[in-house]
Amino acid sequence: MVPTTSYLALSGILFALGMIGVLTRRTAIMVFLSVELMLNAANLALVAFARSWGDPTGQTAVFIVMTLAAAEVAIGLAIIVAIFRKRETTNVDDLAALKG
Amino acid sequence: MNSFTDWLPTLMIFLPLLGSLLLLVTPKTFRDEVAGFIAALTLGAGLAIWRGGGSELFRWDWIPPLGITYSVQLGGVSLALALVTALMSFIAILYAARRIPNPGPMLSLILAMETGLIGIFAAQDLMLFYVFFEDALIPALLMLAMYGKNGRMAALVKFAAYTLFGSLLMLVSIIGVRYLGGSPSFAMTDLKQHLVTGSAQTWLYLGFLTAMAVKLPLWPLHAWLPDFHEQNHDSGVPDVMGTLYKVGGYGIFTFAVPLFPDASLELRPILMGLAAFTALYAAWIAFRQTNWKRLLAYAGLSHMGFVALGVFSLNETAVIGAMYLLAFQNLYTGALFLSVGMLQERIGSLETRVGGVMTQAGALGGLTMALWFASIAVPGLAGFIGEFSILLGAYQVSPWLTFIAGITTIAAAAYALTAFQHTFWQARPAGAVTVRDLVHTEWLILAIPLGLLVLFGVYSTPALNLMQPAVRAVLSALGGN
Amino acid sequence: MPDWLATLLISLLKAVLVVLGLLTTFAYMTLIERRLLGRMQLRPGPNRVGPMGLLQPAADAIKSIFKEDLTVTLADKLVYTLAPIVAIGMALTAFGGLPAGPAGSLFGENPWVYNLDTGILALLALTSMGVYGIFLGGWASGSKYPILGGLRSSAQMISYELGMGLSLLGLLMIVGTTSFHGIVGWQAQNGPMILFQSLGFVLFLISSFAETNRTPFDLPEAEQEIVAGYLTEYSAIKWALFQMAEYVNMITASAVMATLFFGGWKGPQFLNALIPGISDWPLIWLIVKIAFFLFLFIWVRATLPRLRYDQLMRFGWKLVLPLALANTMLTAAFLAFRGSGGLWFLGVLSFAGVLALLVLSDRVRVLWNQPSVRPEGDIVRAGGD
Amino acid sequence: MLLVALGIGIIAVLASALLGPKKASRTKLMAYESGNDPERGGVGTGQRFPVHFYLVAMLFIIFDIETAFFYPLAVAYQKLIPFAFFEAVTFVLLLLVGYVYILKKKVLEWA
Amino acid sequence: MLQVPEASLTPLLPILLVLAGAISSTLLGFWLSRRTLTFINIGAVVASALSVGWLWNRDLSSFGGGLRADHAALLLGFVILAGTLMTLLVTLDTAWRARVAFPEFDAMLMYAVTGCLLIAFSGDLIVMLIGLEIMSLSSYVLATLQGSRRAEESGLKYFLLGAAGSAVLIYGLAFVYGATGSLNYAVIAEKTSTLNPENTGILVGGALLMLCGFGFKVALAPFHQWTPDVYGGAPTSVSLFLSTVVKVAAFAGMLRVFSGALDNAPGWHSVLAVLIAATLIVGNLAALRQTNFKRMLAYSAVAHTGFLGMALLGTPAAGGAALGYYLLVYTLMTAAALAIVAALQRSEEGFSVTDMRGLYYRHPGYAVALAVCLASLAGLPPFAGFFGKYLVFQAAFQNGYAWVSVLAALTSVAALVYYLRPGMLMFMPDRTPAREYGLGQRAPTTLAVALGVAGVTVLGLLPNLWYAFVAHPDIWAMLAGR
Repeated sequence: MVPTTSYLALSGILFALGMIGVLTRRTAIMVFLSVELMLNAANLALVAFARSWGDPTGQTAVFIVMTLAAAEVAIGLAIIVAIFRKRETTNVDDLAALKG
Repeated sequence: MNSFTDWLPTLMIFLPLLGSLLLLVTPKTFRDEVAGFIAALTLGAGLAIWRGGGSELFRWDWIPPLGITYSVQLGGVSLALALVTALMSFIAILYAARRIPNPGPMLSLILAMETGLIGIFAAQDLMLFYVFFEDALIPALLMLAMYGKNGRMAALVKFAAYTLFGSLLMLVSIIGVRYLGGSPSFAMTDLKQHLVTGSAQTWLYLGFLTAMAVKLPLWPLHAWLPDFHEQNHDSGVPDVMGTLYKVGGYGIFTFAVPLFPDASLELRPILMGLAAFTALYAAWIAFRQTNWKRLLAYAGLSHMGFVALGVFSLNETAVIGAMYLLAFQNLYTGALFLSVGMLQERIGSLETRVGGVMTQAGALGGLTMALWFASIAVPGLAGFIGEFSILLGAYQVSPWLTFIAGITTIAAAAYALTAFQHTFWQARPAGAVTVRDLVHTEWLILAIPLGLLVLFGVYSTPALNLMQPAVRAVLSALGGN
Repeated sequence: MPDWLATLLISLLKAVLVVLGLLTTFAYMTLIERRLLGRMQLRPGPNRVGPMGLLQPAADAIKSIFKEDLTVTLADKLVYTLAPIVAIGMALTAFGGLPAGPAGSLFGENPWVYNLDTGILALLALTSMGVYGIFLGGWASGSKYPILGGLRSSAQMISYELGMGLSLLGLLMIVGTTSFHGIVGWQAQNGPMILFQSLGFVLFLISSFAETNRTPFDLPEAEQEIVAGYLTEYSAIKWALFQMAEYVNMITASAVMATLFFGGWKGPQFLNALIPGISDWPLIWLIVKIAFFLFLFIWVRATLPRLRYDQLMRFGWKLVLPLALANTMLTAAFLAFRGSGGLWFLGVLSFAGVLALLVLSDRVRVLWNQPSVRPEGDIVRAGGD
Repeated sequence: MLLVALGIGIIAVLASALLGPKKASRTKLMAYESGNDPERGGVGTGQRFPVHFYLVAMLFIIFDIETAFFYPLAVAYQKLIPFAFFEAVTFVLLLLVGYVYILKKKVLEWA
Repeated sequence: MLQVPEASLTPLLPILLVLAGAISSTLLGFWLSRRTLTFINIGAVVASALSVGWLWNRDLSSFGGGLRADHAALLLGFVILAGTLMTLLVTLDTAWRARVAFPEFDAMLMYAVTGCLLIAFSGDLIVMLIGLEIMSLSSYVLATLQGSRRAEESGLKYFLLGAAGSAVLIYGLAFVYGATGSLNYAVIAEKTSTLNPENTGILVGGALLMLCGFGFKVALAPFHQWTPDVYGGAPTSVSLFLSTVVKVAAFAGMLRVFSGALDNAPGWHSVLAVLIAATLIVGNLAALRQTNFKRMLAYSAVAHTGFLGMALLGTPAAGGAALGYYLLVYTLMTAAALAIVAALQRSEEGFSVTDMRGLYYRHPGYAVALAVCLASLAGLPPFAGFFGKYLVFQAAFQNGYAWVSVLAALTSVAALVYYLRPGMLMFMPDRTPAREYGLGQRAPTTLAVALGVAGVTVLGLLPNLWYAFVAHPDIWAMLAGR
């Protein structure tokens, strides 16, 4: 039986990767994917904790989080597509209409 | 507790505010009359209180969960100052009504500000004091904004920033005073029971002092004053209110000293030094001014230096003198501002270098000169009693500083007389406009303050009787000295 | 030899067995299909290679291996190669969870490769992974038609996946477990599920046709519209792998239907009266049922014309999805309020539903047959075709 | 199982890669476009897909999640009667709101 | 283990009413005009506010404590509803000009409000999370809905940062769960006091992560970068909504989680103090440089985040009361100010500060109202903003964060300056032609503004009208439930 800590380590790595992605990637899609990665890291942690405490609350939480992730995907894609169809870029740096 | 006299202070405070709101709906035709009437009524209420020998403490729990009370009392010093405020507001309204083209907003602002000022003097609760303190600010700002000159924005920002900087620190220390002292409420009566002790007191005192030093004003924090006066409307009406708004001395006397006795004793030398320096420095600057308003501003600053000196010295005579001076300098400084306004109306400039006005407008010149004499503390006028007793008292505390301050009186004579002489005597430049002399209300506007100055200059007992017990009460808390 | 190693090896062995079995089935499936179609269309069909063309599949296999394997210049090499592997991998894996007989009936081993409590979920998950194969394949080909084909087929598959998933809910409510064994066991006691969930079954059947891209839903390969869809740029073995995946999916679908609705690997119970224990013979029953469904697939292919794309989508979204939901709620309501009554009445209701659909088919058709609005301007054209 | 399955695929691909002939030519490696030279399209060249596919994808996500929610309820259903029934009804009703909305929005019209 | 949860819907009444409004505008939008829908929604909001009043003092809870209609929830809910009402009133006038006048707008608005209320009523991290996400997702849509270039960009920025924020928050949530083994506030609260070291470590980590996540939502520096762009880029009525209702809800969440569940968890107080200090400095100083009034308000919203956050530094009793009071006041004054901007602006950029010169002589009513709002925002008595500031200063001061109070005092001098400039410009007479939308003065907006100004003034003169409700200490002692 794999100890909880290793799960946590993994989820920590995932989260870190996601964070780095959010901070460094410039195209909206990639940032977005990194966010999803972070969410999954959170899910992993939740499941691991749920197992170590041996109660299902954590798993239900995962369920909810998955839903949230899906909803975020839907809305995020909608926004990104909307922008992408207007102009060819989704590079965050190119969105310069609001500087000041 | 429900007798009419207990309500008088409240009435006196809020009557002007009601008036100013009333003015918003009154038709233009008799707006001036309404304003004057309200102001007169307020003054009447004040006099009624005086006849009743001051009012009892009126207390009502305003915000129980916060321990903020509405407790007001007009008696002693506060009553004197309130009376002067009411009077000067009345006079300001008189002049504004005839001088300013569309006086509507100005009149209501004057009244609104009067509420704030009287409130400041009447408040016996720190939070209440703070509230009124800030209330008075808003009309002052609006006057400057609506009637000021081109450079007003800078002046506004300076003025407001200085005031707020001080008062917010004061707010923090007000909170501190209550919670470190563990008082149930912000009412002075409670706070005096639970004094903060130790070094905390000093810090709180400093916080409090910043606000008051801005409003005194005291030397490093005075920079807003000249701009404020210079940018205000030429008629000098806002300046009158501005002068009345210099409540720092009073604040320190009524709140700071009783609440921070040790700290005020501890810091006394430094503060007296600052005060004396302010007095001298201001006089020196005033000497080099060529603009009447700036001149008056610095003159006022110099007087405030005196007041501060008196208050900080914590000596009975000096404090009484300080309060006396504080009250009456409002009269003559205000009146002088108005006279400058009249001058400007006639010759269209605030220069102190136009000559020969005296030849054509004798009355204006004469009255102005008399007021100047009051300002430079010529014996027989109210100013003298104030300054003299300040010096007298302060001398017992620290002779040297007193000596420095003493020099100021001479400097004052210098700047006042030169400026006056340049403007009123000397040769009239060729082709200058002819100057009308005073006309109907203007006489009153200048004569009433002068009359009072003379009256209290020679027969100062009633005022002294009014102030002495209050001052004694405050200072006794310090164990005298 | 430690027994974890033993179990590992054994399951590996079984896996290989299953895979080989599936592949042979696929190989001959192609042959059988072509022959049957030939018969149905009054033509011989392939009969050259070997007796009755029995060696045809081998020939095909060898050819497809030795054929040149093109990779279009614009293609994304890695994904292009990966796509068919994913497709076939998922297809094969999906099958492994299905039990083919009672525990220990396969030479003392269990006739299934892996056994999950969440069998159905796993199966659905794996089959839907197949979409990746198709979409990636289309996308990576770096050419127009494959992309369109890939998009279309993925859109189609995900759309019908909903119907598929929802149509099983009623069944799950009745059985109360998602493990195939549980379901098979339940059916052994209470009779095959088709009796109670005929509506669900119909929906599932339709959905699985769409899922496996078979006629009448074989839009991805609609030659006259988009050449060979996502397969356009594929050749040789990769192409063959896709084909393989499709057929394996068919087999799996048949097996699933057999397991979920027709009692799985158990035979009909009443036969036990004649020959005791016949219904527990391993493999036989499952294979029979699978064969039947495969025949059904072919039969339908020979019978029905292909839908238009917009009709297909509307059919999925406007008919299958709501019906599946309705079926679910029907079952739910029944279970909630049946009191102590048996399930047979639910069966009647459900069957009545099917009949109603058939009777009202003309009314129902308008839902999906024609677009209910004329496209005004910016309404996006179907699938870019 | 998964290993084996994937193994098969990989082996097959490798086999053909080894055994199959390699006679590439430009035309042969050109994307199929009924014989014309291919224009832009395909990987990375930013070909636009009809937005309808995005819509389908999003709808799928939403409804699939809903299915995912329904499965546990279905499995536990008989233990939670009648509470579960009302749960299901509420759930489906809320779902129908969305369904009706997309229906009226003509999202489901592939015309 | 499968026990049927007790699902009484009574405590959810306010939420359900709002949700009904949302659904109705989703569906009826195909048949009714958007204006009618807005009126329906206004009705729903008012009804929900009434139901809040009805639930008062009943202290119901549902779903095993997952949803609790206790006093705190009701108070916060009332604030949220007030903000919503003003938003709806404003949109009645400005939605057309902002090109967002379609049913989805109202629907999304109401969904967002549903989420906000869920947060306020949450008794459990999951419910809080759901509410938070409903709120955020709808707000992303709201910010984008206009379809203009600016709106879309602001929407994208908002979405990306917000999503990242939620991710961090959820990760923190996972850790809190890991440390305490429960998601229920009450259980967490009781567990936090008795923890073994490594669990404490996990808890602190989780708390800090959640702090960052909430930091994104309420725009605490350094997580505030999206705020000015979004508030500045979205349609003004939306900015109004985001900067009042959404922020209130986010603070409600923080109040529940930090002052409630994690109150005796170590570590986060000091970090929060630092964040707040940063926010105060950044927000105020940045606002000083703004030339566009709308952007300035955006930055002032950031600055106010700092002030509001100070309440969380206080003890739950003092801090909760302070926050409860300040949030309402903040909503009223910000909403009123932005309502005036929305009414008078020519384009969605709002107008520059210099354009406001002489406003008093063109729109005396709005000018005076705006002046009142600005004075209140600047914290000048006798307007309610002053007591709000006072309360939070006091809360922080009492709990030993005097330095934050002093810093706040100093920064609010800067604040005064940037509120003062427009406030005074309005009263400076000028001869140049008007630069704002002439026909802006419409009844509903005026009503909203009147609400705001009246509220600010009355609450300033008699704070007890509202403070008496929020001041009760044991309201906030039971934030986490028992």
